[in-house]
Amino acid sequence: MKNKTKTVYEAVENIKDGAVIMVGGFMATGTPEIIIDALVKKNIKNLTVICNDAGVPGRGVGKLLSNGQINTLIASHVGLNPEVAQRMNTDVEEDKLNCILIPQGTLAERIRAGGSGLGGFLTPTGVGTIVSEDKQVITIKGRDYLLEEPLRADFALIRGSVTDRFGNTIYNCSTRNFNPLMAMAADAVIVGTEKIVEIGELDPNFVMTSGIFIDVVVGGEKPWQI
Amino acid sequence: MKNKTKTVYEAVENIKDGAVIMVGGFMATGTPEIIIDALVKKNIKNLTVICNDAGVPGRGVGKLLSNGQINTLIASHVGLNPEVAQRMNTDVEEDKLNCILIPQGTLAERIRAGGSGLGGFLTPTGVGTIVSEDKQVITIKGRDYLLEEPLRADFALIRGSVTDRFGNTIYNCSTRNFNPLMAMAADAVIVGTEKIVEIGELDPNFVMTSGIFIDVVVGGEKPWQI
Amino acid sequence: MADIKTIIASRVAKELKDGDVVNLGIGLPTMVANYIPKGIEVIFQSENGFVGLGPVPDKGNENVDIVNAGAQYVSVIPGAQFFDSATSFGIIRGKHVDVTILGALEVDQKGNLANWIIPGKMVPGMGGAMDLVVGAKKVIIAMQHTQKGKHKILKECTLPYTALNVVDMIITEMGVMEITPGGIYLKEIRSEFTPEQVQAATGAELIISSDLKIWK
Amino acid sequence: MADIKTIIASRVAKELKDGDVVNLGIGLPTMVANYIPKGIEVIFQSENGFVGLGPVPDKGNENVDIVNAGAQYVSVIPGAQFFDSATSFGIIRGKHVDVTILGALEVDQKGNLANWIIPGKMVPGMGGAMDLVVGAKKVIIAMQHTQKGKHKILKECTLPYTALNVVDMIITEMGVMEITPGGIYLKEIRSEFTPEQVQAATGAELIISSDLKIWK
Repeated sequence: MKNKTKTVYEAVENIKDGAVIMVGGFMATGTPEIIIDALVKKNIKNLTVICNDAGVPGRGVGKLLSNGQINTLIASHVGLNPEVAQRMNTDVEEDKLNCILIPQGTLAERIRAGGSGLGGFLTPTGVGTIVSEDKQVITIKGRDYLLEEPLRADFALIRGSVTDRFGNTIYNCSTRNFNPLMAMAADAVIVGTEKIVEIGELDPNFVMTSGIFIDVVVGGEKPWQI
Repeated sequence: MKNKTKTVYEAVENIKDGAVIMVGGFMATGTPEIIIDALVKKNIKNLTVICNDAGVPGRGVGKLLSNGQINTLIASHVGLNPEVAQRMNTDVEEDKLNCILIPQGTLAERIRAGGSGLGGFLTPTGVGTIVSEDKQVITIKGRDYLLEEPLRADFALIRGSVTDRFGNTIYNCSTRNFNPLMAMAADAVIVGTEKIVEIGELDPNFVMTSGIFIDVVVGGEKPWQI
Repeated sequence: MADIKTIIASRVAKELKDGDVVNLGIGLPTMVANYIPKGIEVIFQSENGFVGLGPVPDKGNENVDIVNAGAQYVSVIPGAQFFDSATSFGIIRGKHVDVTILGALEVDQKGNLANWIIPGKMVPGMGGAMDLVVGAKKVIIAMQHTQKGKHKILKECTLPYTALNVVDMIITEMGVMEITPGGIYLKEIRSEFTPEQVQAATGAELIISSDLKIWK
Repeated sequence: MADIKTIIASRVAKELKDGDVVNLGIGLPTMVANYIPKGIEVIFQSENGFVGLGPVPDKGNENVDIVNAGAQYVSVIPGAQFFDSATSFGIIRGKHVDVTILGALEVDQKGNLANWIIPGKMVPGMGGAMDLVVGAKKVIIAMQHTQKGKHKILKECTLPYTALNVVDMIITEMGVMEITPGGIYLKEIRSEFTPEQVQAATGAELIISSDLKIWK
């Protein structure tokens, strides 16, 4: 199997202005900081970012937001990053953030559907709420469900704890969250990882994301310093 | 966390005539033989069995079939067990098997939906074929999909390789298949396992089925003897 | 005297049964974990990806890879399991969580809940709340009875809904209420209050139990 | 001379590109693994739950927990991963399999496929075939050109469909055909046969390439 390790600058080479990017992590736990840093340095603009949340100022997706690189944010919760509200309400038209909120379970399942070739799914979540606006309601055995469609991206940036050179990845503890789902739902997938090992070192029973989904492996992720 | 270990006879105590039972395994690899054996001994009848296939004569679900205990079989492939065709075509009315065939990916996803509170999902699989009969076709972005509904059971019989006393389970290699899906999709779940360990012995990163889904743990599964 | 949050959290904890899988919302609900009755074992689910959530570790002993849904460093107990977000919400929507405990901006007599948005003012997002209240077997709202004197328990919610017909029970510093098809049933009252006081603090008509228990 | 199955399997193998993720059907398609060209690395997916399928182990060295979709004992190569059936078919439907190679009872000029049932006669079930042909990026049918002289490549399938408009290529002992919007395009012919012989063995009109390659 191929060695996919590259430098972080090679890894982000093809990501351009206007790209749709999924970023793993939950409040930045499980977000690949080195890849985010490379995007900040590259300073590409008008990104659509799909992430559970807006990270924290100075951490995760929060860095892209602070740097004015995000045009549209698709997330489930943005309350812990005060910059989101500022940017949603700014009068400066070019700084204005378009924020689309999706229930967390629906967001996860839409990404899974996008990676799994499903045309959508029926969820009871959001029935009778704002979330149901413009959505088809389908009744199965007397219960109403919303028809939710799949979500895909041009790129997925995910964070591994241990990754082999082919891209097979293991996530430690609660860093897993959206990472394995996003790894299947984008045209190109870059994993930033803490530890790179040789192909064959990982037990195939315990690999959480197969290298078949991964395009580039970048080392150098560090545990977050409290 | 509770110790859920029981004898196999206690485990199957509540399974009665007419029960709907999911059985893990793929051509019997990953099927809990000791639980099947207990059901054969108990000789309950008119079972609806949901399993990927019909096992093999003398192995897995094949034993229940040979013993005339299955009334309806819901599976994706039955060609490797010749008894299925015999029982489907028998003239003895009471021996007649009702066999419902479902594409394997759709079967897996329907069970997952049943365990995950989804009302259904849209799959491209089966469009334009016999499988689409009586099913709603929904067009998303110009592509046709079948609306498939969730599948649940009264009992799920699954097979673990290593299980702690609470029910946390790890499956070895290709024994995993339908087991983790079925563990979430039945009212009562019994795991037959090769090795029972104490709670806390399994690494929470690598547990594949949480004990929260498991009602009874039974030890004594043996590797299949070739 | 204990503060109001402690009073509410400790009363909520009494609703939990041995073996329950429980999800706690951010804030007051998180405190419920500190008051689980002796002899009762409860397993906490954290929607960001695990069951078997344990106590907050001492400073300096944090595992930075283990955070709860409020982004606090936490720990796991023996027998825990980590999983991805799709599995986590499969567990939640699939009725594998016995009880979810969360706060509310408003609850109404039909069990409708509003707790995620104040249009034009506060738009934090719904996070996992919409899935949790739709999926959990039992939904308990743990909150102060009023917001600076303003009613939060109403005939009909005025804020955008989180979900319809989902709330089973409301526990406040004044009492314990159940949502029934007939309306809000006051089951238990704290000894400091009279039924009239609770009714006055409530924006919907209460059905007062003929067997009203006093909560001391 | 090599037998017909070997001829077909070794020709199919030449269609695989370095790095392809490939799923092989039971029977003849399984043999393709034996003829992967030097310098080409292919990763095999087994729909019962893994990528990185390796060779059949020697007798006595079987791991009874590793079987392929035909229930044979197999092995895995370094870099493999095991997963559950929902993930496996997520991989398949989600276009993560580059090529699926399988047999057919009938294929027609629209790329429709029938390979899972002969009503009243053989009802083995579709297994994973319906998902595989709908989900894989490329579908190659590897089969003998006729069934005891009876046409299998047709204007229109007579047996119940496995899927519609899915077949990209048909490889038989006579030649290599592509399904195009205009019909079946004979791209390559085995040196033993003339275009007229291939046409006679085919139940649909072939478009003969003006640049017909000879396959030796």
